[in-house]
Amino acid sequence: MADETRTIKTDYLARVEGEGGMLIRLKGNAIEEVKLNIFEPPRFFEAFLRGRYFTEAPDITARICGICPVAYQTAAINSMESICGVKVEDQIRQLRRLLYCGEWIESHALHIYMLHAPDFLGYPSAIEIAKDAPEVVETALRLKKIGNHIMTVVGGREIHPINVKVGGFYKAPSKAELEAMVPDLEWALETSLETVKWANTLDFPDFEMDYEFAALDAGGVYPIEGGERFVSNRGLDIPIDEFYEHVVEEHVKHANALQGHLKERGSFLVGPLARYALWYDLLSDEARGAAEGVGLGKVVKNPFKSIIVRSVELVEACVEALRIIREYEQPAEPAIEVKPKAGAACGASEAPRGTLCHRYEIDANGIILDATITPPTAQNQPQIEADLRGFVGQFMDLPNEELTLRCEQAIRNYDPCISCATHFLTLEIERG
Amino acid sequence: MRAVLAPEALEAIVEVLRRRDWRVVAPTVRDKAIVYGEIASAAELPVGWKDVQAPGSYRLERRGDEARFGYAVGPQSWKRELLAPSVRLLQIERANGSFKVAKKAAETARTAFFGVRPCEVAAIKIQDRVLIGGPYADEDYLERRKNSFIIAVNCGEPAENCFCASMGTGPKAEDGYDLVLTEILDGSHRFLAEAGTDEGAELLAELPQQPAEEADTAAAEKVTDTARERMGITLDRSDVHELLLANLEHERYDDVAKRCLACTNCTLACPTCFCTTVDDANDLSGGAGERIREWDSCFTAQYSEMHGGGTRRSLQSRYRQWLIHKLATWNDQFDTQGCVGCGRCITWCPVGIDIREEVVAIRVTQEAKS
Amino acid sequence: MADLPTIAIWKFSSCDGCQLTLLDCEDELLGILGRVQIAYFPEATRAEIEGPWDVSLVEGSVTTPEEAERIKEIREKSGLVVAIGACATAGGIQALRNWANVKEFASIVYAHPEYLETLETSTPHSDHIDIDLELQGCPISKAQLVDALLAVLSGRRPNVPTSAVCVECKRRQTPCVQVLGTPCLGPVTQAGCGAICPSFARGCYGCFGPKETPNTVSLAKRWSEMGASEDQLLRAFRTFNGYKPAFREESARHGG
Amino acid sequence: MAQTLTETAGSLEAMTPVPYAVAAKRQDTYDTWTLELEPQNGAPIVPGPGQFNMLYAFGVGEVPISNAGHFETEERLVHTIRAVGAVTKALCAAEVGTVIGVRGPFGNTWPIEDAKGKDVVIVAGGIGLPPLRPAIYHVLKYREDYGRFVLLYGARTPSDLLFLDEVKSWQRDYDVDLDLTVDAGDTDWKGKVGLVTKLIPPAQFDADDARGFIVGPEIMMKFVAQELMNRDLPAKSIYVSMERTMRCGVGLCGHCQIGPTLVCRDGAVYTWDEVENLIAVKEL
Ligand SMILES: Cc1cc2nc3c(=O)[nH]c(=O)nc-3n(C[C@H](O)[C@H](O)[C@H](O)COP(=O)(O)OP(=O)(O)OC[C@H]3O[C@@H](n4cnc5c(N)ncnc54)[C@H](O)[C@@H]3O)c2cc1C
Ligand code: SF4
Ligand code: SF4
Ligand code: SF4
Repeated sequence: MADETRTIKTDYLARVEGEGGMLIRLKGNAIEEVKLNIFEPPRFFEAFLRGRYFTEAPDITARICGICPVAYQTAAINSMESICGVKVEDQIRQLRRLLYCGEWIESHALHIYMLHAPDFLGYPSAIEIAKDAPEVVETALRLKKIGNHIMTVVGGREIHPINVKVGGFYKAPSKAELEAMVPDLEWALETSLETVKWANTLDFPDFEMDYEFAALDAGGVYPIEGGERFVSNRGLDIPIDEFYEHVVEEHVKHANALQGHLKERGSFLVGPLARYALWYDLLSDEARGAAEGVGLGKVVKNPFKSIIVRSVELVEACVEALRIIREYEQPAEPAIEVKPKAGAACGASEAPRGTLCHRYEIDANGIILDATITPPTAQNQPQIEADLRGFVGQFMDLPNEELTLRCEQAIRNYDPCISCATHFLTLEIERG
Repeated sequence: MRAVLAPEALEAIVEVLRRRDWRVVAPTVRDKAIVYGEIASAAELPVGWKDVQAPGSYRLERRGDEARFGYAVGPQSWKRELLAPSVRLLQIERANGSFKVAKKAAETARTAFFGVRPCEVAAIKIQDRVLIGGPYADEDYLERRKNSFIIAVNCGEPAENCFCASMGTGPKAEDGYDLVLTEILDGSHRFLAEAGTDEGAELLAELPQQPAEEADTAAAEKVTDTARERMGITLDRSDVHELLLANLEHERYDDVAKRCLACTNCTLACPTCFCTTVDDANDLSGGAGERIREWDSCFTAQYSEMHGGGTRRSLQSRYRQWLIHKLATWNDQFDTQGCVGCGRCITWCPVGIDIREEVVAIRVTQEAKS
Repeated sequence: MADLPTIAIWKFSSCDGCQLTLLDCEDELLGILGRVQIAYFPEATRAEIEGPWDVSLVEGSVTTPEEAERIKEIREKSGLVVAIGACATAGGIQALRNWANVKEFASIVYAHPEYLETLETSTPHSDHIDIDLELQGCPISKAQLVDALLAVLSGRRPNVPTSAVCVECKRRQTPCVQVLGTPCLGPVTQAGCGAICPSFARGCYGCFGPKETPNTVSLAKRWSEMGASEDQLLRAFRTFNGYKPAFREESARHGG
Repeated sequence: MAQTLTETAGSLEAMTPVPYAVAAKRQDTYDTWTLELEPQNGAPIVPGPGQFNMLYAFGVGEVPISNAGHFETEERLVHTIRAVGAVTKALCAAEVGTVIGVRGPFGNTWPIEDAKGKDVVIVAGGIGLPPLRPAIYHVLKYREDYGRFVLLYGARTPSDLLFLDEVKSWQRDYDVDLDLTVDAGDTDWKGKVGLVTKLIPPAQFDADDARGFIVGPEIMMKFVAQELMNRDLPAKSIYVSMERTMRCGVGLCGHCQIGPTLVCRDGAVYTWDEVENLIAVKEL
């Protein structure tokens, strides 16, 4: 037994977005190799963004990921508006946040109930859950639909919304259109509160990691549609423009994605666990109350419990959506005109999976000269591998099949978005 | 019955109609254009707006007065209320080995069309002829039509692309309405109102009014006369039937095919074009089917598709189908003209193709030949 | 259960948005699951049923040697192959590489391009195999997807219009934005989305790809008259469906 | 105004399919089936010769199909359908007992009364025979009222020829000048090979006093009509049945226009003189 070589392997990870696999090689009790393979083919977004017009970035980068297009659109817009030196009025910003809440609701509901829950409940997928407990899937679908509906009303459609532009929106929804969503959102809020309780009843392996949590600092509100600084619990606190001076990326052989590290300390974690740990105090009363209600604590270090944290964020997104609708006044103009200005800047937003950073350089005619995009999954990838190492080290005794499942689950904890992960870049970093 | 109304009386029209459970649909400004929509008050009319139209172009501008109807026709027509863009014709359910057909519940909302232009009144009459005047009638259209009330407004301000005078359909409505208004802006802003039906007279009787003097009638007459003169005759329809049928393979169709996008806008904006398609669909359980009827257009390839290929594949043939139908074969088919000269197909063509110019181009070579 | 037709959902180079469309059919999903067996759908399930499959939905374009092989296998083992989305039917946004040097592209993005295995081009599946049905769109329309599945299951012809976006624009009674002054690709773009962009006061940007017989030359001429530059025209036609012949040819007319 | 509208309006019933059950079914060729349909409730539709019905396959769609049976006595509707697309495939796949929807009868008829006392020349191509069958039945039933009866039938291949046994029995029992041909024969085919137009020059009929009925692809009808005219049969005496896409069948949807005419309402039967110039125009 001692020197026997075991391979824990999943060729094609299911219930994650994009194409990846996992390989863990053990020799006796020693871990020889842990790899999150990313074979999602590269699509070269950063390369073909060069030469495009700056206003096209939100529409083009949306196509990096069908699950979190709003995250891409918003990060691109934040960057472009920063370069061109414009600040949109609060009403527009709130509308963006509302759109983004829609994406959070959709994405979190999908992940909690349909991608992650099957692991805990012992099913291959929500399809099988639907046979035994259709109400669970129906709840998920209804929540998802409400999130999608927000994106449709504000953004035009749920996948690759069309209404988002540098400077604002093409058309601002009327107050009545938004108010029509209130009853659904109230239901969604109730249901998210239940979701937190339900998630808390799941069975979690006893496993904790000591993470460096990183997320945007949105200046007094829970970070969603943007933030001026990038901060961590270990003292990272930088303006977003300095993102690439601290996050370095490496191209490893087993991944068509680049892995992000903090220059200072190595792997770090972005996403719900990080946002929650850093900004717990900024959560709404409802969301905090829900967390307290299940005794969640202010910091969650067990990645398997991310499903509870995601549920808390689901509550937060519903509360925020309702608040924004309540306070909404249709802006006189849906957008301000943005004239291109030569320059470069970073822009970021909090995708459901974590901080997403874009950096563009454009010329005076608005032509993109350079683009760099760092999605959350790329930042988390080294941490996912670290989790796997830690997890396998602790649960080595499990039979192969169960260990494989558990390792897959450990990856799904992150709701990794592999399509996203395959696009980001290095050029500047190497230079820097 | 005839009377003079002050501009404020328009509010009374809306009030009375709504009190009697009519849904009032009227021109109103939305999305930078004058569209037709339900209104709750006459204040929602495009007060003081005019439209500046050119082939493929439409802009709203302020007029500088308080005219309620100081614009011509916009992107929509009353077809949207009568021959609705999409209608579920049938709901079909399987029932023990057979099936049951439930017709769509007929539209019951009684709708008053407030602000129907003479060319549009003419267009409705044409669609009546086509859709309910033959041996078979379109039930949905008939229901909606029965539930409609028409308040026409004669034209004083034709747009650049209007040619109703050429087509004999305007700028003054002769019949086909319940009530007709003429807006008079010569110093004292007022409306001459004339009832066309008993229902129209009933409505008029309820409105605050002054008796119509001869001067009012003359002023109203002048409004439409001036409009007619301004338009002139830009499409000679006397011989257009023969002209087009004698030139089915005219080279002008090659020329227009270079410009035409086959986008269908002209046909769908046109108040008389009536082509529809049906889609049969079924549901997930396999137990129910439905039949949806939607606006269609002779400009699409699928319109004329048969198994093994389409009848009209080239853009030439599609434009020709439309042109000859509008101005010639419509008369053969329905014994009524197909075009009312509203100009929508010209304004709302994204590349500004002008039906009048195409006819002229064909006519020119014809004249050269003969 | 065993008799239900099997459906496999395949991913190639893509953003996953089109397969997500299936999960976004919230009202219909459970109904669909009652009519078919999901044989392969990694985005949603670990479970797998071996081929042959009655229907394969393929998302994404072909950008690697492995993908070029895999689609042939899928074709062999599938009754019907339905290509979904702009990537699968036109090469997608990533087909922008087809006008560039891929090695250069790779070196812009990756420190070690030699680790990558990628083709010079991003191509639609129809360049590799026979396709039974194409649903255009970036992303595809939910309604079209459900309709197509139902049609396939019941032997009906899918209601996929090949006409212009304008048809839907007019049916929903949106005043034409192009006539109001905003350039719009609707007249050359295939219907299916429901004419979303014009209803948001925005010109269509062609995400559903070319319609049948698209007169791009005439539309481009009109855009120029409206003030569009050659660059703008090139980019307009060379985006999500830029590699579809009609758009490809038009973009070439404006340089590049 | 509303009242006057109701008074002038035409029939409203034409748009609702009536359920008919498949009472019998026969496969005619590899891709063609004949269905006999019985009404599920109410009196049966009795279409005239040359008329068509709109047949609806549940949840799949609706298509125009000609009446192919006896039209006077028959209780059942008879339709012969070639499976070419989704709806025709679904109809052809309908088993005995399956209920399908029927609207009709629509369109005009072959001028069988007008042809009385005259020679009748019928020329059919492939699936063009069924729409002519009601007219054929009529002439056969009242055989003595008509002069010569020439039936010329061609198909692409021998396996495309419909109702061959029945056709031959007509020849045997009713004094029909029958001539058959196929575009391409096979080893078993002993008959003529070539286009159906070739059968016209030798046919025996009195051009001054004859009626010609033709059904087939448009191009075939064109050449056949030409040949008949070459035999001095006037264009006014030649009848053809036209085919266009149809959605409603009753002149409301616009699809079946050919220039000045609507096929569903004014046809499908036309004199050659009415359509010759229209067909001559490409893509009209
Ligand atoms: C008056 C008339 C009588 C007919 N009689 C017969 C007959 O007796 N037997 C027979 O087998 N066929 C007949 N046809 C042809 C038959 O209607 C078509 O084969 C059928 O419509 C094809 O539909 P599909 O859905 O099977 O094929 P698809 O190719 O899937 O049809 C596509 C669509 O195009 C339309 N379409 C396609 N081809 C035609 C066509 N030729 N005519 C009209 N619409 C078409 C259909 O409405 C359908 O929705 C007749 C056609 C007409 C107009
Ligand atoms: S053809 Fe043109 S001008 Fe004539 S009625 Fe139609 S849209 Fe108006
Ligand atoms: S807005 Fe665009 S899609 Fe709509 S009708 Fe105009 S050109 Fe066509
Ligand atoms: S209008 Fe055009 S760009 Fe917009 S969603 Fe539709 S097809 Fe796509």
